[in-house]
Amino acid sequence: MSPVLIIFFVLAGLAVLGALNLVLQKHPIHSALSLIVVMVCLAGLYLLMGAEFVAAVQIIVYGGAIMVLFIFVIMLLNAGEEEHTDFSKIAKFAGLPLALALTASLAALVVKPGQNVHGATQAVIPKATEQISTMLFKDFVYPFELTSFLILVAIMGALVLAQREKK
Amino acid sequence: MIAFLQQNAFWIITIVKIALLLFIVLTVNAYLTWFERKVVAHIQSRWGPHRVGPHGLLQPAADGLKFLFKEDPTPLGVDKFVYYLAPFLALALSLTALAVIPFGPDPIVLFGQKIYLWITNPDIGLLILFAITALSVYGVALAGWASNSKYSLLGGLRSSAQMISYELALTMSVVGVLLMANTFSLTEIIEKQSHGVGGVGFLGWNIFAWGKDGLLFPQIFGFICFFTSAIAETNRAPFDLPEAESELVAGFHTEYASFKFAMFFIAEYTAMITVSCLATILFFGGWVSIFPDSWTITHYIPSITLIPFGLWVIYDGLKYETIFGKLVLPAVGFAMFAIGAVLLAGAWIAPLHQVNEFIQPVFWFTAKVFVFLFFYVWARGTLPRLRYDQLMNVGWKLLLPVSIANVIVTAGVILWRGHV
Amino acid sequence: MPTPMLDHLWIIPLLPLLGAATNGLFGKNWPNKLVNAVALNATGFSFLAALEAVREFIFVRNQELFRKEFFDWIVAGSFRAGFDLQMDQLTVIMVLVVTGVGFLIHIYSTGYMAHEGGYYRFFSYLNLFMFFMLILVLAANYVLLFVGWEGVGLASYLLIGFYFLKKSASDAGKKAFIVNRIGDFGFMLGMFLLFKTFGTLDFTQLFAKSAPWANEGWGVFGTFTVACLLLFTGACGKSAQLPLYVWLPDAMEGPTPVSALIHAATMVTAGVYVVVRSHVLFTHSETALVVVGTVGCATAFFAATIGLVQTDIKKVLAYSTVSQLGYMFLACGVGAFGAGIFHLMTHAFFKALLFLAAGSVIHAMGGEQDMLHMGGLSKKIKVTYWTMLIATLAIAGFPPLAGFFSKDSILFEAFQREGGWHPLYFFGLLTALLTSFYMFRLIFLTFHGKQRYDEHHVHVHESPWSMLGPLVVLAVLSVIGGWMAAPSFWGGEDHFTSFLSPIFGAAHEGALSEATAHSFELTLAVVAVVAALIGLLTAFWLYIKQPGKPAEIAKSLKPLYTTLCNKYYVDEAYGAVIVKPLLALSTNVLWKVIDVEMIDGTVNGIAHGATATGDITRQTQSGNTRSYAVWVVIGALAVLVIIFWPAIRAMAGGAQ
Amino acid sequence: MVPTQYYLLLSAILFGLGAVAFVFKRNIITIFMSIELMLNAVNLAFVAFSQASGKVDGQVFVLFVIVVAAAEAAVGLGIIILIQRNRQSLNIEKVNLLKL
Repeated sequence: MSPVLIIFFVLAGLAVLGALNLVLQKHPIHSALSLIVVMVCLAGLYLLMGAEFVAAVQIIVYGGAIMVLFIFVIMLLNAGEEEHTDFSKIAKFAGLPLALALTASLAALVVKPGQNVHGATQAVIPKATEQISTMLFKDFVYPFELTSFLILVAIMGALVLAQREKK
Repeated sequence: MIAFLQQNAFWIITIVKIALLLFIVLTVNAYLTWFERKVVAHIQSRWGPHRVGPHGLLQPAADGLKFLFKEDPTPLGVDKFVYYLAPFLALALSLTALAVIPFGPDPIVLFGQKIYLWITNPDIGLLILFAITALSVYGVALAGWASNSKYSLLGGLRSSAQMISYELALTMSVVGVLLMANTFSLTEIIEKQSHGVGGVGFLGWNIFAWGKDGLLFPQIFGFICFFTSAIAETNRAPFDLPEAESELVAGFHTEYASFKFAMFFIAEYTAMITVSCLATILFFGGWVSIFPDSWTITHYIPSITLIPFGLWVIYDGLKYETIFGKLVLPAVGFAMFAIGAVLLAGAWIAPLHQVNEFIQPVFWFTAKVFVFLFFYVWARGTLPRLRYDQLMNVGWKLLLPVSIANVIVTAGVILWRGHV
Repeated sequence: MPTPMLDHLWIIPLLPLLGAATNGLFGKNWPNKLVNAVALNATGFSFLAALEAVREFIFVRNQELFRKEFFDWIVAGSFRAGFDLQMDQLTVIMVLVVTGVGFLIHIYSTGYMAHEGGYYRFFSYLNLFMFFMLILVLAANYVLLFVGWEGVGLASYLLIGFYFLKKSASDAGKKAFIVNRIGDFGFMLGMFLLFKTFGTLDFTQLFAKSAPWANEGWGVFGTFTVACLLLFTGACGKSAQLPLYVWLPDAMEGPTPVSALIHAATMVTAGVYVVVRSHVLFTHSETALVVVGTVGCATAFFAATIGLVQTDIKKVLAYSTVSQLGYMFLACGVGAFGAGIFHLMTHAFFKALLFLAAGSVIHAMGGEQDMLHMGGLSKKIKVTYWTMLIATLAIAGFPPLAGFFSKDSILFEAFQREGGWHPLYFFGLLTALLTSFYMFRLIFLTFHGKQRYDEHHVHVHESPWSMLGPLVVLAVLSVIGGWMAAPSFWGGEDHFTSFLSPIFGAAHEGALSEATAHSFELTLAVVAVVAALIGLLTAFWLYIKQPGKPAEIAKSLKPLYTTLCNKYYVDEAYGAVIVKPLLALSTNVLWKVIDVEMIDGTVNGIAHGATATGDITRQTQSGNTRSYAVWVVIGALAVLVIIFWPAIRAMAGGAQ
Repeated sequence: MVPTQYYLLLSAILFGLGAVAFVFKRNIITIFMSIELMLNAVNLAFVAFSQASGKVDGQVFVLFVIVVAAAEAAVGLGIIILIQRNRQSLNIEKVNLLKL
């Protein structure tokens, strides 16, 4: 068992635990924290795969911005424990089995039986960050610019939504 | 046994380095508090601490003890887990940040092992630093939320909003440097700055940006934006709204006492140090010396500065009131003087020359960091705290646009100079 | 040589359309001046464009047929109906008449309609009419022509019912529309037959294909005969021939300029145009020609007789229009298409003039239309009087005015075509007599004799020059309009026919030799003039010398008189025979049974079904987002299964 | 090296857990978080594929996904704030005006 594999299993285990916790916790803050754990673990996995840049962005944007935003909103709205209502019968009875079925089928599909599980995978991509940047600013330049527009729109939308209309 | 050591040398060395670094940083933190109190006191024409030890030099130790032995109450109705998690988070993150900071270029060679002056030197050091800074919001925010108290909550809200806002400016202001350095690795960034035009060291720094590539766009604006938003990131005056004592008692750590409070404390000061280091590395050429390499004297400046300083300490000690001071200070002073003299001898003795070579960059690095730390304290001593809306205005309407403009101009200049 | 205008022939019809759209959409709150500007510019420039196009056609292309396909409109299998416009001698005349007279009448209308409501509406419709009329005359295939055909129908409907608050007006509009539909139905059938036979509806191809076919003699009902008769039905509808003329008199409910433009000068001549346009087909069928001729002649006489007793100034003109149209068909019937077109043109001039003058009179009388309440106006409104007099002389066929030449040539052709006995000719002659009689009756009743209206209520005033200007222009045209076709004995030569000859070719060469032809023509002309004179004198005698006479005559011939007054009870007959049963059928069967029971029933049934289904299915729409979430999950699962079905099967296989 | 399947499996599990949370949580914010979780799972798959294929396209797409997620968070949280303001509740089952 190579150290890399060990690290992988540790991180993966943490991630799954975090995800589970996200489901099980009653209070949004705790869910948020567990989600942060998941994200950090994923960042670690990215590092493990040699996707340093993505890892950093993952933490900076997801961990540092989005989740902070979530927590901020939770604090702002002072959201308490979630009430345990069960108005939706279908969710109450069929929800869990269906979701689990989805998980199972996904898992079954990604791990194809009969195929060599220890299949050779690429080593770390050299100079990934540089490649990403060239790709972003050459091949994907228009989508990239479009995303900036998207962000702009999102900002405006958030402003319009969240500000109290002045009397 | 030896074999084992040989095999796992890397791990062992790393662990030792970490321990050492922790020790140093914590000590520096402690004395930073002393320094801060002294400076602020003198700014306000007071004496500051001077009872515990000569010039109150043992004050930090006393404070430490106090922190340890104070009662540690946990308020009612707090969210226990988060309440305890917050300080750890804050401290851990701020200490982790130090791991990627390089303090000097050349390694010490011990037992055939090269020991570099950094714990790790990843290619994306800067990104990692920012990642950690980004995460460090949680400590404050969670603390504020978990304490189940209005003041804390407000403090937490403020800090999270503030940190998110200034993170943008912080990141953008650095992009200029990145454009010129073409890398995320801190050591490489420093290396890129070490070629001042005509061998004049400081011209090569990004703040002047007059390196071997000719004059690029000096990052003065970048630096100003960076340092301002860095102060805000570390919740220091004049941006210390999260702990604005006049409005929120003590903000997010109102409900924390004794050691948990100490953790926030240490975290804050460590963050200061990190930021100062970062400023040094990014804009002031890290360990690059001011003077041209060609001069012999350049290599001996640390030693040379040590000698008069030592002499001054001796003089100061001799006219100190307490017996203790009369004894200790001259001794310390003499030690300094002696070391300085011996090292200076290195000009004629080869191995000592090596030592000088080794010390010099570290000296410059620490010197610059010290300047920034002083700046922190100075700002705190002089500037009034901003109002919240002012804070937001500065962050969004001033720093962010300026830093973006800085990026654009820098990029333009680089393109124009054709050093892409 | 470049022919820019021809290459962009579509501009000519487009301009009025733009005018119509602009006025119709935005004109509501515009000042009249602005509306005028739009409408007049639209038509005026269209006229100029037409002139330029004609110039290019004559001098650049040396009168060879110009034809251009601008874009495909309908393409289905072998069938193609494109937006194809063409320009040949016939089109030249039509386009010039339409745009020219149309423009004049637009100018006139600005004065006439000045105080009417719905000013913008009126001009919008008028422009619309111009557009469709131009499409009609420029079209290069029957389908596009039919578009224009229907379009002018629509425009005329809108304009007849312009005062839609007046019931009689809106009724008249409907009547016109419906009667036209009957004709249009025939027209469509004709087109279908033609397409079935020749596989195309494009003029050039169609005529080329039909040329080699054998002629169908008298009494033979072959393809050509049937097709032509069907087309002629349409023409009857549009051009108000027996038995479909009934709508035209009622159409006088519309504003007078409309009557002048649509129901005298242009639209009603569309029928003639179509017949002439498809003369190649008609000449193939003896029977069709005879029918056309007979119907035309009959209508001419018939309408004239009715015209004798009308007292409404516009009605008189309406019937005279009908009878003149009869003349044109008569000409076509005897194969003198050129003459027909010639009369069409001259008639456009003097009949438009008559209507406009009548309009001016009505305007002067403050809306009074009954001639019996007029009289002695000649002093008061000189310009109108003189212009109208000229027009009357023209229509009555006094040399050297336009009417004389055209009518004379028709009669001559008629005479010369038929061997042996000459019923058509004689009826034509008789009609000419009647025409001049009732026209001068109109003149005398209106302008001479003692005034029969109340000075104090009506104060007569000459119309503004915006109305008189067109009158003068048209007067000039109706004087000189005929000279281009001055018959040879007159010393002139027939430019007109020679100009049209490329189209009709040797459609009709005289059965007589040149010399005899001359003498004949001369004598016939003299006879015609004499007839006209008789009519004039009779009118003079009856209405100036002894104003009491007419009443006595009417009394003595009571039955005849009443019949005439009631227009032979045609409307009543139609009402009894067609309208009533139809109404009964529609109300009792179509409406009460089919529409209400079946159609509405079905529709409502479907609606109720939908509601019921909704009631059931909306249970899923619980409004609870978590349920929706579950649905999403189900969907995702389904997608997975569908996409990876092979893999799943493989797995299942692998399991066993 | 870690085989790609492991990563994919992990991502599948995370996604599934995200779905479970999506169905089971009542608090709008938490549901929103579960969506983020699913996005993260997808990202993981992306990166894993990119590493397996030795091309960085996957990572680029991850960046795009992150950007979109950020935008989505901004707007979504705005909406959530509105909901809380208007209905004084974050329980998604009480936000059911869409019902017929």
